[in-house]
Amino acid sequence: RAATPVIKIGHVAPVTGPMAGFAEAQPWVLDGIRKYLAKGLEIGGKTYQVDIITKDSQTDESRTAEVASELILKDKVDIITASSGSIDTNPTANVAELNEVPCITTDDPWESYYYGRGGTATKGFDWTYHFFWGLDQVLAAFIGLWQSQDTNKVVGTLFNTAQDDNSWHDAFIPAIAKAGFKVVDPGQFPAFGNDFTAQISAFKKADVQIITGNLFTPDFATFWAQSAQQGYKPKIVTLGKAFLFPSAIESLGDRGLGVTSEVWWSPDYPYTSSLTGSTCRQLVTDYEAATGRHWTQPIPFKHALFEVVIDVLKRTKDVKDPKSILSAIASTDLKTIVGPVKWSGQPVKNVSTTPVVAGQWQKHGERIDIAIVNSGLYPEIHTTSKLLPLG
Amino acid sequence: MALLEVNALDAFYGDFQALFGVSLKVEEGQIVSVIGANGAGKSTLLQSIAGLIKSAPDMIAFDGAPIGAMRAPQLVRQGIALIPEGRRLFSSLSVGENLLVGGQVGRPGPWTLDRVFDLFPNLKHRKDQRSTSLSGGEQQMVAFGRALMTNPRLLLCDELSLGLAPIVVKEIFARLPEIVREGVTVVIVEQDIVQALSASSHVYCLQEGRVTLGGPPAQLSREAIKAAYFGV
Amino acid sequence: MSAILSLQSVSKSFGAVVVANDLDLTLGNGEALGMLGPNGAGKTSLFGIITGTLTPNAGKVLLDGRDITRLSSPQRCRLGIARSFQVPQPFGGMTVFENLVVAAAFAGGKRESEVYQIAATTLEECGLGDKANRLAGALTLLDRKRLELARALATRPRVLLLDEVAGGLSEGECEILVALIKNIRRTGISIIWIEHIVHALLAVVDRIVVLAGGAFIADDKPEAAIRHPRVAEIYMGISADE
Amino acid sequence: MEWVNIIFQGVLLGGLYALFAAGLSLIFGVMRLVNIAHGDLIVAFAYMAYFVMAALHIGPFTSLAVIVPAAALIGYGLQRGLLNWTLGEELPPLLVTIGLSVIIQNLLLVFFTFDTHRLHAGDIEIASVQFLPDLSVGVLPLIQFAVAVAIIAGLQIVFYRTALGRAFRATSDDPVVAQLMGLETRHIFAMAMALSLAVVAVAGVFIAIRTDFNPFYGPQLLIFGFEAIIIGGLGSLWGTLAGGILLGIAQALGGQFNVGWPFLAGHVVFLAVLIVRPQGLFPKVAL
Amino acid sequence: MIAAKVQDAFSFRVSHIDRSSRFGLVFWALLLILLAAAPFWGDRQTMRLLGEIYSYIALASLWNLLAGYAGLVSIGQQVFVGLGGYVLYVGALAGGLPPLLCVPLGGLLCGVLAVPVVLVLFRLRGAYFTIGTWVLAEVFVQVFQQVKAVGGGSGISLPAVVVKSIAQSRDGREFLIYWLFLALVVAVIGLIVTILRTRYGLALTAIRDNEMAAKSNGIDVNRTRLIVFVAAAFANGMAGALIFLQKLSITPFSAFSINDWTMNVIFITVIGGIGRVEGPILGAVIFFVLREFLADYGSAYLIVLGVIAIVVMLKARRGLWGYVADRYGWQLFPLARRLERTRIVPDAAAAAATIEAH
Ligand SMILES: Nc1ncnc2c1ncn2[C@@H]1O[C@H](COP(=O)(O)OP(=O)(O)OP(=O)(O)O)[C@@H](O)[C@H]1O
Ligand SMILES: Nc1ncnc2c1ncn2[C@@H]1O[C@H](COP(=O)(O)OP(=O)(O)OP(=O)(O)O)[C@@H](O)[C@H]1O
Ligand SMILES: [Mg+2]
Ligand SMILES: [Mg+2]
Repeated sequence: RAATPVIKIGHVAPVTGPMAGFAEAQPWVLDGIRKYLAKGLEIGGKTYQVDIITKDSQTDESRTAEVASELILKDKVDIITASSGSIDTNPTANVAELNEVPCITTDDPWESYYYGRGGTATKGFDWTYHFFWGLDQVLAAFIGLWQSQDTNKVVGTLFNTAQDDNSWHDAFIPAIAKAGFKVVDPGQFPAFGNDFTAQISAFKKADVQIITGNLFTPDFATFWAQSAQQGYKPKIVTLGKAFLFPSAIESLGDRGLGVTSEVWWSPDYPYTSSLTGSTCRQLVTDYEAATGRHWTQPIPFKHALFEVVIDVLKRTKDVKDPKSILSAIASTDLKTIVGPVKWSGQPVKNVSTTPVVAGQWQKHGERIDIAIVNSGLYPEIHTTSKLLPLG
Repeated sequence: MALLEVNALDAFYGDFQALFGVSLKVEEGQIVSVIGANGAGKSTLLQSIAGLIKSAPDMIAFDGAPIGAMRAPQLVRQGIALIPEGRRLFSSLSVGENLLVGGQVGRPGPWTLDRVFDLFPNLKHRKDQRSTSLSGGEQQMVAFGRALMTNPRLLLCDELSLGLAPIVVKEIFARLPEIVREGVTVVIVEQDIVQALSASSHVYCLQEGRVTLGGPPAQLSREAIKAAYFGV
Repeated sequence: MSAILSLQSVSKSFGAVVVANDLDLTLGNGEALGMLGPNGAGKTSLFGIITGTLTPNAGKVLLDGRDITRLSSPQRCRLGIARSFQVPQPFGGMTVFENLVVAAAFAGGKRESEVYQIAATTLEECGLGDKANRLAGALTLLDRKRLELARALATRPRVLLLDEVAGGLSEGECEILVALIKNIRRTGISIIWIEHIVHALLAVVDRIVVLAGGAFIADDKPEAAIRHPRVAEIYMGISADE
Repeated sequence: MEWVNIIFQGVLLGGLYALFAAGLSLIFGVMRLVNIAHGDLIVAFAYMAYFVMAALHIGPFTSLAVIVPAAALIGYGLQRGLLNWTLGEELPPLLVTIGLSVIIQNLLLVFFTFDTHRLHAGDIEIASVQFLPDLSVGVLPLIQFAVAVAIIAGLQIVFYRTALGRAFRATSDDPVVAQLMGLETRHIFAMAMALSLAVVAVAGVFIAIRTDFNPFYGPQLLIFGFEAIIIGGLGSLWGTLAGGILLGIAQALGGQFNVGWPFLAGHVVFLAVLIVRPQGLFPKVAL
Repeated sequence: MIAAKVQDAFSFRVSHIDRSSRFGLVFWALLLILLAAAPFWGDRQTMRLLGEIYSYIALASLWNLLAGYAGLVSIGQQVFVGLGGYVLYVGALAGGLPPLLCVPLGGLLCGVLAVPVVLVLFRLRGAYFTIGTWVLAEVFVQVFQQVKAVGGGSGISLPAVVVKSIAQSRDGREFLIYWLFLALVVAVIGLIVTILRTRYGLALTAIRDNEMAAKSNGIDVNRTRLIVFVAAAFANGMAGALIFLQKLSITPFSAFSINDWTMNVIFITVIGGIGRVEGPILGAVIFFVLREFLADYGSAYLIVLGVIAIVVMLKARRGLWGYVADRYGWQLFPLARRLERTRIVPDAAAAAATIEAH
């Protein structure tokens, strides 16, 4: 009797390097997926053994391209996946496109993924698909948040020059202005700076009451301390990326309470896993029980990525034919733990968007958690608290 | 008891043997010279005594104690100083500081900064000058003074007169008795045989790593020395 | 005898130390000139000025009547000025032979075979033949001095500047060296030789200059120069009648 | 007024650069050892402070009482056990410290993950002094600057006025002859490294109060440290301070001109200084 | 004694080659044939891995030329790798040029740019030079982050169509790129061996050993170093263009990555043997073998690499190849310059010298 046929899924993520936090929960997530796949996957009446091969990109574009090529050329994976920032998603997708291997990625704002790879409004990609939220959605949530408060409507921006910051910057500035706010943009600056005097004095001069942008946490922490030293205090701080992880907020101490951020997902989301049937709340409880760590937002996305892949494989007619997998991807319509995934051509050919709202870090007893304070474009996601004043 | 006794000393550079069973004795208060052609092993001998090259413990005895296995800094504390071939001053230190480094081991004795300046008055004006800016002769004086500052009982001098104007050579050799009177025993390595013979009370001749001749200069004929020197 | 090299009104000082004060010097074509002077007089510094490693504060250096003051050391080397260093400066990581190949190759645009020819014969001349393939860094003092001389010769110089090549040599070795330098002389190379071993100098040179206090206090036939009263007093350390 | 503020902040930042350059400058001067792992050691000591603070429930400044001696011991051990064996040529110490740098970064990553940390000094972090109506300066940067100046003054005295300093310099010139003067060279080098890392520990704690750190934060600190040293001139600790301040001002002014340019402005000033004065502003030692 | 010897006559020849380098030549020739045929015996992954190894051998050999021979310890060579890469992307995307034409263009631009770079950096000595190169590389990182035309900090991607335009078939494209990498490494090593066999090779060693003496012996120190630096920049630029042709995306951080293009290269050179042509080749093989086994352990791999580099530096300063070569006198490239002399009978003295150089 012939051995069970094998399907190989490749996965690239930053296990080490500056983005390692995004892949921190990867072992736990994959553990769950592998358990699900332990008995094999039945496709078209035939049972396949499914191997997930992971590679560490070390948060380095070059390394990502290398390992992605290795997965494709050496391990000969049938489908390749990547997550956690454009450093991982873009080179992986590029290599897949060149080698004509189906590729699904997530956890990177789609504009960075799509335009960063040279996609245009009319011309997309053949082999590579992505699901995540986009900046318009984030902006809707952010602006909604600000409009609900009483401010002078002067917004100061803090954007780095790295990674996906260009797309953030270019999307934010006009959109904020269009919504009737005055924008004070001191310009983009390199990450991990240690002196924000120039920005602070610009904000002071223009009486900026709302700070927004996209920063690494250390940069914000430095900015925040120097603001205090130099006598500057805005009313609202709403940043991307900086406030993603609870550890980041903890390291800010009490002065980190009340900052607002995009929320990709929360235990209060109304979705369930297509694999395990687990609710969002359940996923968080399981994770925290198993690891003793505070849940983080990338966890469900990694789970959802494999939900999608497994769903695609199940629907594939001939799993050894890449084109067949590709058409299964294109026809995906799945309700995952992060929301529905469906490549319908909106906003562009290769992208399916997931919900994103605005949230605030609040302390309840000893535990800090992110509360949803503005639903943005997603009324089905309920706010869980109203906006509290900045710590 | 002799101050320094070298017993059947062998020395190696990797696989290459530079000294073969060299034995010699230096009595307290003597000036002993070691002569020999280039590459005979004179510097190697001095470096072995001073602890820069390690030997078996018993091969070298100082004041009766075996010191062959000791390292240079320990031996300086015991009173053995070496003026290395080629001066080798501390280039980023001033002249005065070079001398002070010599005094840093803190051995008691007659040699102080002022005594060294008395011996070489030239140096006094150059006290704060960078040592690299001195001429060769001036540098040799600093090297000499620096070794004296350790207040040695045994002073080993490698090629003292190298590159010095005749007047300086004369002067240094003229000072030797004075230094000996202060309680320093001196071993000099010299190319200038005439100078060496006239200054010392005992001479050893080295040839290709072996002692070929030894004795008070007066008892050695010029022919014997030549023979010992060149091996003819 | 026409001049091959000359210094015109050269001045040089290091802070308060004056090593040359409006100095003039002429080296005749084919001449062997000895230079004496107390330690620190500035003899080595003069070589530096001639070869271009030191820049004079004022004055000119002429080779064949051409002003070379602004030329770099490599350029001067290629014009035929070679020097040996007081403290030997071998290329320690290369073999003795390769040291000479460098000198022979870069001093003038020669073909490879010519370069090897020069290097090999110079090696023999200077008694380093059997050490050709040794690393220069591991040589004894005598051999390093020989190498200094050989390397200078391998540039096929017209003017050879020797800085204390006999220092540290035994009497016998010194005699050999003197014979060698005499041979070099015979080939028509002009020489300036700084040496504290006066008798070695006397055996070779035509003329001796004595540098002290930034000026030449004597410039004469060898025997006469060292008997010059000032020289006897401040350099030889003997009174005139001794 | 705005400019006064900018320059003032630049000067204070420069003090910080000088502080972490000082230890580097010291061993560079003494051993010609280009310690590529210096920045990573700063970060390592910041981690050490973090855990000491948590374990003993003390503040960052008190933790120095534990960290500084520990750092000195580590420095002594590191030099005697490893770096002493690399000295003599230019490349081995460079390459060994590159290796060390990679090892430290990844060990920190393995043990402490990529989470960023910061040392919390309490309210002093945000305390400020109002010098002029428009010039409000953080107390912490002022303290950092004062400490930097004091440490550099101390090092300068040790280096140029004491027997230990003379021994440092002599050993750096010629270790063999230093032995002939009775100096235990291995010990002397180890002392220099101990002193260097003691200073590094102070720098590490101050930096970790100012900004977050993570296992990969070291190289960035290192490049500023080197720039400060080289601008100032090798061997001169006051030069290092001046270099640090110049670098801080350049970055502040550059940032004011265009927020994208602070580091660039620092680098450009560094290169410009070197074009004009390759030996740095106040060199004490020829390279 | 010396005087007597002058009269003696010797015949001599200079040999570049000995038994080991004769063996070496055969070895390299066979290896080259084997590797050139890789498309016919290896699969895609093998070819890709070999291509990557070649690129690292090329980079490490160039670094070795600078640090091990010319005494120029640079930790800023990533500038040229990155620039080469950017030239390819800009040339192909904005200029619409064929990607393969952009490879030599990348080299050319780097070579040209190296001249002013060097004029600044050559004012620095020793460790200052090293730090200077690093700072200069950082300048590029900072500047490219601000240039929106090349995507700023986010960088740009090379669309698959551009790469596919290289050749009609997928095999054709992959073979061509593989052979280009092979040609690159052969050219780089060939260039280095050639330089070392000429007088300029000796000049480099002389400068490294003693700069003042080198000048006094007619060597124009700065010009010699300039030539080597510019040549290395040129080759680094070509390598960079080829490397980024494979990566499909470029950002200032990946382009000017000190870890990828300098630290790894230093590890390779150090472990293999600095100051030996064979060193980087051996080093790269070791580096990649380790990577194949350990890369999945992330940090552990880097820690092991660091430990190995340190141990090699402490126990075998000239690297693994240096250790072997010193021990057994091996040399796989004909680079020696041994003088072989035989005494000839006095009457034949006149026609003494014959030169025979291989
Ligand atoms: N560091 C070294 N490595 C290898 N061999 C050496 C080393 N130092 C000296 N030798 C060899 O040891 C032998 C003795 O050398 P040494 O320096 O002791 O001679 P010397 O009598 O002092 O000669 P010189 O008068 O030239 O100073 C020589 O053959 C020399 O080549
Ligand atoms: N770079 C320098 N900086 C300052 N002073 C210097 C420098 N070089 C030489 N000197 C000074 O110039 C004087 C002449 O030095 P030089 O080496 O030319 O003397 P010299 O005549 O060759 O002596 P010797 O016979 O001892 O070799 C010395 O007093 C020395 O202190
Ligand atoms: Mg000797
Ligand atoms: Mg001199």
